Amino acid sequence: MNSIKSRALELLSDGTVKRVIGWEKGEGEADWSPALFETAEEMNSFVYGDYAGSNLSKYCLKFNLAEGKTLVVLKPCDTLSFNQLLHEHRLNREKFYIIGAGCKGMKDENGRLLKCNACKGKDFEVYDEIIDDEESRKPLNVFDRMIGVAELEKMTAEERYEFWRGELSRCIRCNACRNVCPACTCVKCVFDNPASGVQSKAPVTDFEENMFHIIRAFHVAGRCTDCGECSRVCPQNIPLHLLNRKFIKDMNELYGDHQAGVGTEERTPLTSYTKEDAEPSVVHERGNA
Amino acid sequence: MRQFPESKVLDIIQSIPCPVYAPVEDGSMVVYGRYEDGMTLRLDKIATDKTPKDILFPQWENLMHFRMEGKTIELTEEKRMEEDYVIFGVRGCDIQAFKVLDKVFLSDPIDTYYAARREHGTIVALACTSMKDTCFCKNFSVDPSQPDADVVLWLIGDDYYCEAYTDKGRALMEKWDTREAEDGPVEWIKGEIDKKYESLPFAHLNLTGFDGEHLMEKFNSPKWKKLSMACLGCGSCTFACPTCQCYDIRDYDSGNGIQRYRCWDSCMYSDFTLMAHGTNRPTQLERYRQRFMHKLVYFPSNNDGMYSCVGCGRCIEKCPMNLNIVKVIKALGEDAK
Amino acid sequence: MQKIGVFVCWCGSNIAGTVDVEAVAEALKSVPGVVYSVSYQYMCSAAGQKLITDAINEYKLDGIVVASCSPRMHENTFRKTAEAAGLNPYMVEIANIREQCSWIHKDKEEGTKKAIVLAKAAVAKLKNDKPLKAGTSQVTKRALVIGGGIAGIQTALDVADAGYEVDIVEQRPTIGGRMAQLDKTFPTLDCSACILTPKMVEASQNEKINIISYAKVEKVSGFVGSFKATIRKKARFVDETKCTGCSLCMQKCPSKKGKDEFNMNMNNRPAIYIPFAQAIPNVAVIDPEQCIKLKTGKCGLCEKVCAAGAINYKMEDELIEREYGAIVVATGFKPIDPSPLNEYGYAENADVVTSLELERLMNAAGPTKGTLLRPSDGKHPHEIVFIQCVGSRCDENTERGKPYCSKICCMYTAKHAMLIRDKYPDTNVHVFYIDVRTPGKNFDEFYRRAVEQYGVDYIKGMVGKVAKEGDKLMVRGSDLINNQQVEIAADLVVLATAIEPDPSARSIGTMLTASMDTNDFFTEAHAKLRPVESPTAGIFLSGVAQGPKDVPETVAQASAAASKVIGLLAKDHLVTNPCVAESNELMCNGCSQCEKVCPYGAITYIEKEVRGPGVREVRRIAQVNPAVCQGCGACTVACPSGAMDLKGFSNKQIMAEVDQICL
Amino acid sequence: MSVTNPNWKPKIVAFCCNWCSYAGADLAGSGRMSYPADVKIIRVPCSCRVNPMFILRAFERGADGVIICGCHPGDCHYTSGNYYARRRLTMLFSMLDYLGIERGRTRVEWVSAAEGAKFSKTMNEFVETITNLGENRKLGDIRCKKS
Repeated sequence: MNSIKSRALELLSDGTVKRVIGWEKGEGEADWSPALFETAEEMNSFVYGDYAGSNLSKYCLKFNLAEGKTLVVLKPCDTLSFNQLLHEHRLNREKFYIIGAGCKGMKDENGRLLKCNACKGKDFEVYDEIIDDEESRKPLNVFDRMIGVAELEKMTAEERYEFWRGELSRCIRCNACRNVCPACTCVKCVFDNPASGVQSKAPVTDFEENMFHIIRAFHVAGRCTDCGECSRVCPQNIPLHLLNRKFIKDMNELYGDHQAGVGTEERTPLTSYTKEDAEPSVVHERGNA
Repeated sequence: MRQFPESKVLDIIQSIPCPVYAPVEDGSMVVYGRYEDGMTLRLDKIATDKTPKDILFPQWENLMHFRMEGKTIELTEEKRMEEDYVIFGVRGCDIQAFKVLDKVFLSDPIDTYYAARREHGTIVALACTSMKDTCFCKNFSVDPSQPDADVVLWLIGDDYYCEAYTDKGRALMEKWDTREAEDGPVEWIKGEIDKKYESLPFAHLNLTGFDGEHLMEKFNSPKWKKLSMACLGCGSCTFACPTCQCYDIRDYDSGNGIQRYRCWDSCMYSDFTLMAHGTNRPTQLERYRQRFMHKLVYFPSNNDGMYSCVGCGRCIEKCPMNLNIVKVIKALGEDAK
Repeated sequence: MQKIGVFVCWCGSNIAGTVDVEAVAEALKSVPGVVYSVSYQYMCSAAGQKLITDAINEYKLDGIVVASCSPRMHENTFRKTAEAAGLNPYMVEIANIREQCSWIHKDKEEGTKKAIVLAKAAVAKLKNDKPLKAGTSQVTKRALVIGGGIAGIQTALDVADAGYEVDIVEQRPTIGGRMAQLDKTFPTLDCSACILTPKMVEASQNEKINIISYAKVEKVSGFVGSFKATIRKKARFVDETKCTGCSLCMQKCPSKKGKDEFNMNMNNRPAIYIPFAQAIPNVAVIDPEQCIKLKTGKCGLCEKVCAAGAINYKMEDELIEREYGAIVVATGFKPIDPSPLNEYGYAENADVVTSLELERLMNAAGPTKGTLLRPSDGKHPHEIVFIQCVGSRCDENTERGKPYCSKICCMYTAKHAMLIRDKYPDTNVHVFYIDVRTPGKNFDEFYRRAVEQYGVDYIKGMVGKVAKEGDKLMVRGSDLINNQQVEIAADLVVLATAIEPDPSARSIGTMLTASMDTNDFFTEAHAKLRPVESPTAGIFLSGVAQGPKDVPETVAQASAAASKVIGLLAKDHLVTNPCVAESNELMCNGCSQCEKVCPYGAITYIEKEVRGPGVREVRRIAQVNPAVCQGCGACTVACPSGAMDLKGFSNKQIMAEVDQICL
Repeated sequence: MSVTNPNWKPKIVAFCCNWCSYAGADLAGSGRMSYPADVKIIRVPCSCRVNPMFILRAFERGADGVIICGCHPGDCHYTSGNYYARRRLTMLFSMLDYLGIERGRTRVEWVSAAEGAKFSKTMNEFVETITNLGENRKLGDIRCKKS
């Protein structure tokens, strides 16, 4: 979509925005990186298209305090993350010019991205203008995103244990999942903080692997938009989204449907309650043991 | 020169009387693991997902243990490696990486944990008869056709050709069931490897100017800002890198005693070498610059021109945002001017 | 390294009986940081406290652990001891080795081991303690009394006597409560109204007392010393300042179908009414459910006859917001509805009445003008059966009634029996009972008089069935003493129904965050030592709201609560709890998660330049108002970065305890 | 699967809120309503103070079971603390279950200050459950196992 590029260039040139966050193409077909463009000349290498899979919302944090406005190109699902960051007062809406970019489903060298198979639709939650086309408005063929979680739930506890040990034991604690996550925006993560008492730098034991991933999932529970970046970036191919989706599934079932990043309600399922909520024992009473 | 059929490689490995570490499958990945019956050997894998660095310098290892008994302290040092072992099927780039690690850990003061492992290991290398587009090892004085190891293997047709170059290597190979071979095929395949390398996209990068002389020029380049923007500050590249050798030493207090261990650290992390006053690399730009300046400028200027990149291409594959050292070399190198 | 002292209490044999206290003291000596460890018979005694004071001075201790009874018992005692010795009072930790160890374990070895673990955990926590300094907050010198029965009236009078303003909020149109409905009181048989109404008048005339009747407390926020209450004063449709209480309107009102609540709904009253002659305020009220004018817009008779011009059909509820330093809960009780206990046939038979209904049937201002007539046909009853413990002392698992003893029924039944036998000697009175409980001054003498002088027939046993046969009620029960079934053909059956907290108590408890027991009685801060205080600071308990009691006990408790209120209001400032949340601005994201879960609105956000190692930028950060924060800790878990922590129960302190316990 | 150590005794951490459950535990004590010494209580102001990290920490350090006790829903001394705790702990327990950790190692029970008997009964039950489940192998840190 060349029009995104020309529109961004226009806004950069007329001074509406000071900089643009978009994508730049490298050597190979699928070698696209998020990139910063500050001059019209730099904009020559701006691209948008099939390999623009990364969620640029998180980069906005870097420019929240920067001088002037920042233009950011967001796909429909990325706007959920951006909006969630607005809910959490982590971003100043006034500092950003959002081009909502139409999306036909993104891919990498191995084909359609896993996260796009669970596309949450083509609506933009927050934007200044939308640039899309007929094709990108068509809904994607998706499957029920909770299938993976449901399959695990059907297993026995022992099978689940073996499954997750197999997956999590590969974790090298590179922190890619955390660092890419638009919900993980702590200025100091508890796992990096020597004063927190739970700081850890390497998954030395099974426990440390479990601890990191359980707590990370818990900390983003209710705030995670299910953008799928964690699984996409994991160099060890751990299906981390299955942890976050478990919380999403549980919260939807127990506390009513909630999609983080939608609307203006700032409360999440974990910062609200009803007097009739299920007791924690519900967890132990349902399904397979 | 000796040779044995490719189909016999498992027999050879199983005949080795000490632990053998080799590229094996672990789920969807290939890592250097201790070979056991039933594992899937993947000698064909170029740039394994985890590097053989893990064997010499594991992601974490215990150094010592303290124990308080009442108000007295008892200290036990962790044992150094005492058992011989073999690393099998290592590629030239990863062997070059061992040399980089040696520069760090075997120069004074010697790291005795590392030294013991290095001493007890025998390295069986495998020449790269196939390559990936991400390979660029020759830029860093690596010869993929003739790795510098105790034993080198070449896969030619259905046979492995092998040659021992050290006493350790000869002692190991002595027990293998091999037969005499001609030198000719190996010489031929070396030529083929060279030719194949020439066709790679990053075969020849211009490294002119990546030296101590141009340190400040590189350091002050305005390009770092754009280069580093997309960096998430995760440690994927450092953990996938065969030469990254930074570590942290930490204590784990179990209540029954304190385990002092070291684990990999990453210059990409915001809490890397954190000091009382904070950090001297406050943003990702400085951290990103540090990693590449170290590999391409600081390390060679302190180590007779030896780069601490070996061109294995893993960072190209692993970076979630498609950043890598090649982009840095191209952006900051002479060609970009 | 800190210098820590450990003090292990024997509590006589309470702890020393099942815990080898000397072994505990000895074991703690080897804990790094502990420089002194000792055991003593009674650590809370003057001598025990001196032992602590001396050790603090001699060993220059930085903190102390007292292994003793529950911190709920003596934490404050030992904090004061420490403070007197110059130690920060928050450098004190209690290891609960009595309630949670010696009292529940029989095996001495096991008890000793556990006590050592608990003491070590306390040391581990103490090592992470920081000296805390309590702040101060203002005290609003006004009390709120919720409920205008005898309990509320007495509390209000006493507080007002000490010179403080009191507001009484009463849900009914008049104060007086249940006591106003009683005919006579035991064991003196004096007229209830004769002793209550002067108090009511006194309250209404006391200029420090402001009676807000026909009103309810709708919302309470704040904390001890500065509560803010919103009170909804329901529309009476009669101007309180104008109405003279002449009752002419009552006579003229054409709608006479309202049930007279004061007479237990046994007769009707007009739509505009004054509950009873001595009501305070003596002001009419219109029942909007019954008033023809309010329902149809036609009528307006009362307005026409009212010389004072007090009627106002357009009156609306009024919301009053006021600040209080203390709140007294005097919400009282109601008798349970015995209908579900169908063996007594209460729902089907008009002549099965409750004791409170009987009070009204015997009262001169009651529906029968004081002549005892049975409700069904207005005939005089000659055989009366009283049934005790209806809905009291029930098996907790059957849910048929209350597990507790309602305490007053034995005595009022004796009173009723005696009064009936005295006034109507031709009437036979039988009482079925489980036990007769008479623990009170002159109570047993009173009961014996009923049996011996008045010939009341007490039958030990329960009633199985009350069934109507003709115009008689056949009461079948067992006589356990004579070991036989008995059947009495009664004209009237009186049920001594259990009493339960007023239905408004539950919502008031929630509003005040004052804890309640499973029966909705308010819980006292300590069953023995703090019987008139709620565990929630600034909330006091008066009367049956706390548990069943008779009039003198209620009055005694009401005065006790008043003295506690006076003690509080006499202070200009209160020392606030320093164990409150605190946000570390270097780690705070300003993400607002903490604010969402704070029940007190204690967290606000500011844009602030944050300066720390390598950091200097303007950020949105959370700030906790320490005077408003109550220290629940909800925010600390909502905070993902751990920037929000709770002083006195910090992450590090709790994790140190966990570590030690799991060792 | 695991060899049962005959000397094994369960380690149980009970987080009790100061206002209801801790007082309930005290009442169990005053009433001499016994429960096994394997239960050790940690006093917290409110069940909402219990960070999932504390629970994991306990398992890390060798606890075999963790129980959290608070005021009955509706009775929280701080009005809403236990409502938040209820959701948080439901989520945590669900996640532990999802990771294949045995159900029953975690429990929440609402115990009022008046329910000494319930406290004692709950602890007896919980100790029995944990004893039947045996040692916590799945969620411990091997470094904390006593050699």
